[in-house]
Amino acid sequence: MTEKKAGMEEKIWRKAGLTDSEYELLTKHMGREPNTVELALYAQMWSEHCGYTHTRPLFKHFLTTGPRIVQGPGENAGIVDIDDNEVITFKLESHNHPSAIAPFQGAATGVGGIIRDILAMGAYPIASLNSLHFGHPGEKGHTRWLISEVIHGIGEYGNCVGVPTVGGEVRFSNAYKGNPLVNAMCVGFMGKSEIKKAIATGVGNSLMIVGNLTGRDGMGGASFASKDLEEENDDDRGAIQVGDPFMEKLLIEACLEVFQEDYVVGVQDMGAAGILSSSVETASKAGNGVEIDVALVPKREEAMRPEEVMISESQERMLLIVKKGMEDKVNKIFHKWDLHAVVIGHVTDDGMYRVLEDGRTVGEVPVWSLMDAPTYVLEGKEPAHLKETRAFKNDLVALPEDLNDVLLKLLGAPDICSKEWVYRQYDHRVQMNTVVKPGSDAAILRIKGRDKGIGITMDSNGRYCYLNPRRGAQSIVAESARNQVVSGAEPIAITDGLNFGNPEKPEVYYQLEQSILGISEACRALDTPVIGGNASLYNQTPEFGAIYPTPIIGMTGLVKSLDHVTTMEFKDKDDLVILIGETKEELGASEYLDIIHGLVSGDVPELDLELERKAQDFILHIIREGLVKSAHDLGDGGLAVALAESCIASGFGANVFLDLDMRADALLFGESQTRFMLSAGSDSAEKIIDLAAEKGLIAGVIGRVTETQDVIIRNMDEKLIEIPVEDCRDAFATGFDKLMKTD
Amino acid sequence: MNWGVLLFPGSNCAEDCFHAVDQILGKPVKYLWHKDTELGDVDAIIIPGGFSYGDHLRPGAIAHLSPAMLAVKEFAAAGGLVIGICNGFQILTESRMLPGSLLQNRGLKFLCQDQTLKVDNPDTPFTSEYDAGDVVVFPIAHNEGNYYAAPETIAEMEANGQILFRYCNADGEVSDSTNPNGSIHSIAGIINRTGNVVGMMPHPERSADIVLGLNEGKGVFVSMLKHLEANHG
Amino acid sequence: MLKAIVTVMLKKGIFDPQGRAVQNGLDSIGFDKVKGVRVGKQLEMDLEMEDMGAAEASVHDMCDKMLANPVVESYSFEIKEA
Amino acid sequence: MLKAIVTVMLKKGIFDPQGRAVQNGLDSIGFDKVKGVRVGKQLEMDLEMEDMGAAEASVHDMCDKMLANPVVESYSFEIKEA
Ligand SMILES: Nc1ncnc2c1ncn2[C@@H]1O[C@H](COP(=O)(O)OP(=O)(O)O)[C@@H](O)[C@H]1O
Ligand SMILES: [Mg+2]
Repeated sequence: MTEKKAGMEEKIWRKAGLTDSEYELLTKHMGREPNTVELALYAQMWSEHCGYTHTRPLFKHFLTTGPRIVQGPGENAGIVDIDDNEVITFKLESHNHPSAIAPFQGAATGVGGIIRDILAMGAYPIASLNSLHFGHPGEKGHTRWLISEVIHGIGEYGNCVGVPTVGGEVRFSNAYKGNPLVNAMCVGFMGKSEIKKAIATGVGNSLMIVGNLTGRDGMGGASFASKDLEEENDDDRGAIQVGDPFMEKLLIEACLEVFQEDYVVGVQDMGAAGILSSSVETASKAGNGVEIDVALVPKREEAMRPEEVMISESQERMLLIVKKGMEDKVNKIFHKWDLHAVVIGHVTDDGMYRVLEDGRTVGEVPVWSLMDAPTYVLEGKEPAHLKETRAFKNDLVALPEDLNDVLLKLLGAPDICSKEWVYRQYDHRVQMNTVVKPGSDAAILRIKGRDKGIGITMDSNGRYCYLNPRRGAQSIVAESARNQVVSGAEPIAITDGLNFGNPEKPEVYYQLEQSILGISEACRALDTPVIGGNASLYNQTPEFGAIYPTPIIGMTGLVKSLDHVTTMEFKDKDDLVILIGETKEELGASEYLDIIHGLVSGDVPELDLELERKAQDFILHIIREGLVKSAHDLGDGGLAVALAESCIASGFGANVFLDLDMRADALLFGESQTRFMLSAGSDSAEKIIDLAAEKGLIAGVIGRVTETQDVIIRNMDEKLIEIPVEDCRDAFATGFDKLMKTD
Repeated sequence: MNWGVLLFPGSNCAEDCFHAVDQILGKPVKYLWHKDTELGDVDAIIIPGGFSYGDHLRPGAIAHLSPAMLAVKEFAAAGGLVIGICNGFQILTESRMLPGSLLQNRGLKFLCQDQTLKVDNPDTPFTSEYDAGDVVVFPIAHNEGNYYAAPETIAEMEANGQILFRYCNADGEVSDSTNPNGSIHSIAGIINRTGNVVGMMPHPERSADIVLGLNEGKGVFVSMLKHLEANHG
Repeated sequence: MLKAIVTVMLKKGIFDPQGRAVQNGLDSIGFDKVKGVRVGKQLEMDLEMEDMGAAEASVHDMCDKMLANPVVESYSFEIKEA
Repeated sequence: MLKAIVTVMLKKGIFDPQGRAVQNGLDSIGFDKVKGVRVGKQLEMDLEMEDMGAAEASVHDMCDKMLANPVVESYSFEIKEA
């Protein structure tokens, strides 16, 4: 008898995505078996997406505090101090699985979701960024459609909602063929006194739902995101949400107007697992209970079951915890914007999460138990491919005959070429704060009414992390910070997006753990605490396997004076070109190996985090001293690509003389870390070299900016590169077009 | 001299226009609300860019039926200065205050870029700060900026000097290849026959604050200001 | 209860870039017998009305005021029992 | 020569923000008897084909491959003599 019963129920909880031991645990918490509604609550809250079951234990490695950190992880977004009693708040979020199935809507709702996280902090959203990873489009077809739909979706949402999309990255590898990555980031600005929290304090206070009606959209999206992406599955179609940026714009206006008054004690956006997770989180933070009547929730569809209402992921909704008696005042403001604000429940003192339907209790569980998702610390195992790839030696590849051709190929390569095709579809100027628009190392926004600004970047390198998850992750943080300092910004903090395969596979778990350690180490060294993040696991398909381990770093920095804003393009002829940092004979993991030799192999270039810190401090110092006219970090494609980029963006050429005894390809295209290319007038250049020597940094004048429009690089009297800038520009500018050409 | 910025649900450049008048021109400005039937004491009205009503159906299709638009028509009929920028232009054509219509860009994509424009008619209250043939840079950011009007209408507008700006290249050449969106005759901005209502797709307000690297658009606001001041004595 | 189906198309003679793009797209995947593609909008709506004549007048009115822009678009509709 | 008219709509149950905006817009100018507005696409095309059956199969195929995204949209069509 009991055996039979267990057999039947096993199906129910397993179908909901819970393991046997999780089911046992929740019945222990409840002191009884759950009903369908209660089971749905646990299934959602204990999913990887909401409960961070595999990642939470690893977060302890992160540095999360610092003098500028006002709010670390734990709220909707972290907050950093940018002086003058002003703060910015930022976070990134993935929308990978929805984007794989319905790329336009998936990407659009990803943008909408992260904007609401920022709004929930009380901030005005001032900038969006996105990091996209796709398979190679190769021949026409599915991937190309995915790319253009994702970009279209991001553009439509961001443009309509009026938040400028100021930066990001697009990277390609067939590791993402079956499972593209779409991560969106948003930055908000506010006065320090305007900060809101996601907390349900004050017994008797009302829970109000504002914004869109609730339908069956995104049913089970949280648990959907915590599964492998199977072949197209009809059941998952309910997981498609449709975004309405117009509604979001109204929501922003109305919420910020309400926040001006003293009506609201807590705010939470409704993301994964909708009403449920937003209310559980706010209640848990306050140590309170809540009671919600699903009958009160304004709905778009008929006959919705209580658990459907609770976990629906209909977009453009927020939860407000409103002071008792202020409900009408709140509603009045929303009404002005043609929106509703409806009381759906209230805060209680019994610590229970109670779901009612027309006043009748249909589910009741302790709030703490929903927040207490079991976590898993697994045993990682080094992936087998690392033995082979680490064994790579430079002399396994032949030096190409025509280095000019190599440079042009790299400039046109998918990861390196201009992404103007993408960002010209994004309004990057609305709100009138964009000082440095997309196309440079970091986007820079001014803060109105002040002489300061912020730098924003988003970076990743799946190939690096595939070849060395720990050092690869370190390198990404270091690169992000380099992008900040060369732009004149002092790195402040990061948010991370952990995109990995199925963590239950020991090799993937290893990648996850090592990447987190790498991020953590670099953040400590560079003093950029982790103030928030997002995990997207189970990114794999039966056909293509797991994605590259892809941690994505969103970073912000502070530009103390807009005078410090520096861009990559050369400014004046006869300026001297300076290289800071050591060029080693490193080909491993490079874009060059991948594009020219078709090899994803070797080890990630060495990285000395202490030296990195010293070099970055130095760069920022000389920029602030006004010695630097242009600055660019050396990244994908190495020295030759960086030099060409600084020429392409300007009207000048460059004549460079090197004298290093090493393979020409390593010299030109190797990706040795901690290197910067600057230009400066000759007096300043002299000072820069002296100052660098004082700091013990390797620095040298390597050439001159020329009126003649050629990129010329010689090494020890041998001319390695000589190409008209126009040809470089053409290769760089048309790379993406070629990728997307339909015939 | 009061300026008004008309606010619709979904307008997202209203604050930018407000900023241009308030901070760049240093003149008094207030928001006007789409549900208002009286506009109060204003001397010039800016209908800002954005996505009024989400651009659902057609850009401007729902907004132009707002109560405030009747008041705007009355204001314009009495000779008041009205400028519609981007979505504001679309609203003005939908309301028939300006001829023609704005279709989807011929490239079928939203287009955001710093655009060179040629000043065609400097003899209006909106362009007096420029000389004929001046090449200026204003950003564009639109999906439906492809201006269309029937051939007779276009001929009439050309004859009346109703074209204010055309898309061109850095040398001021106007040709099909310098036309970003397919607009007929490369039209970027127009004025009504009585010379007091303007619609333009490019954003002069985004080209008014030198901190952002562009400020040639400021001339549009300065022209309007000078006209207002001259006429108020 | 009646149901109206309204179709709004760009007027003949006005270039329809979207139609062209769809046609090219279809052509590129082998549907080369497709020509003259035009893309418009279809709106479906319920009318809480009983009288067919009144409904027709009302839909005409909506089209003129809002659903179509007569400068560039033409419309047609059909009304039936829901 | 045949003519195909294809209608692509968001699937039932999938939220149609455009439909709602249009409905609210109509309501605000007095058309308050209009409910449940949904907005989709209509494509008109000429087919250089003679055989009705073949044309039908071909249009089905285009819809599946390009004109509609089966995850969110449904389609219907009608083919007639041009
Ligand atoms: N998806 C995108 N959205 C907006 N801007 C982008 C996107 N992808 C790339 N960009 C912009 O293009 C420029 C070059 O990007 P990338 O090659 O990744 O630079 P870096 O190596 O310096 O990080 C940056 O300014 C970046 O913000
Ligand atoms: Mg860079």
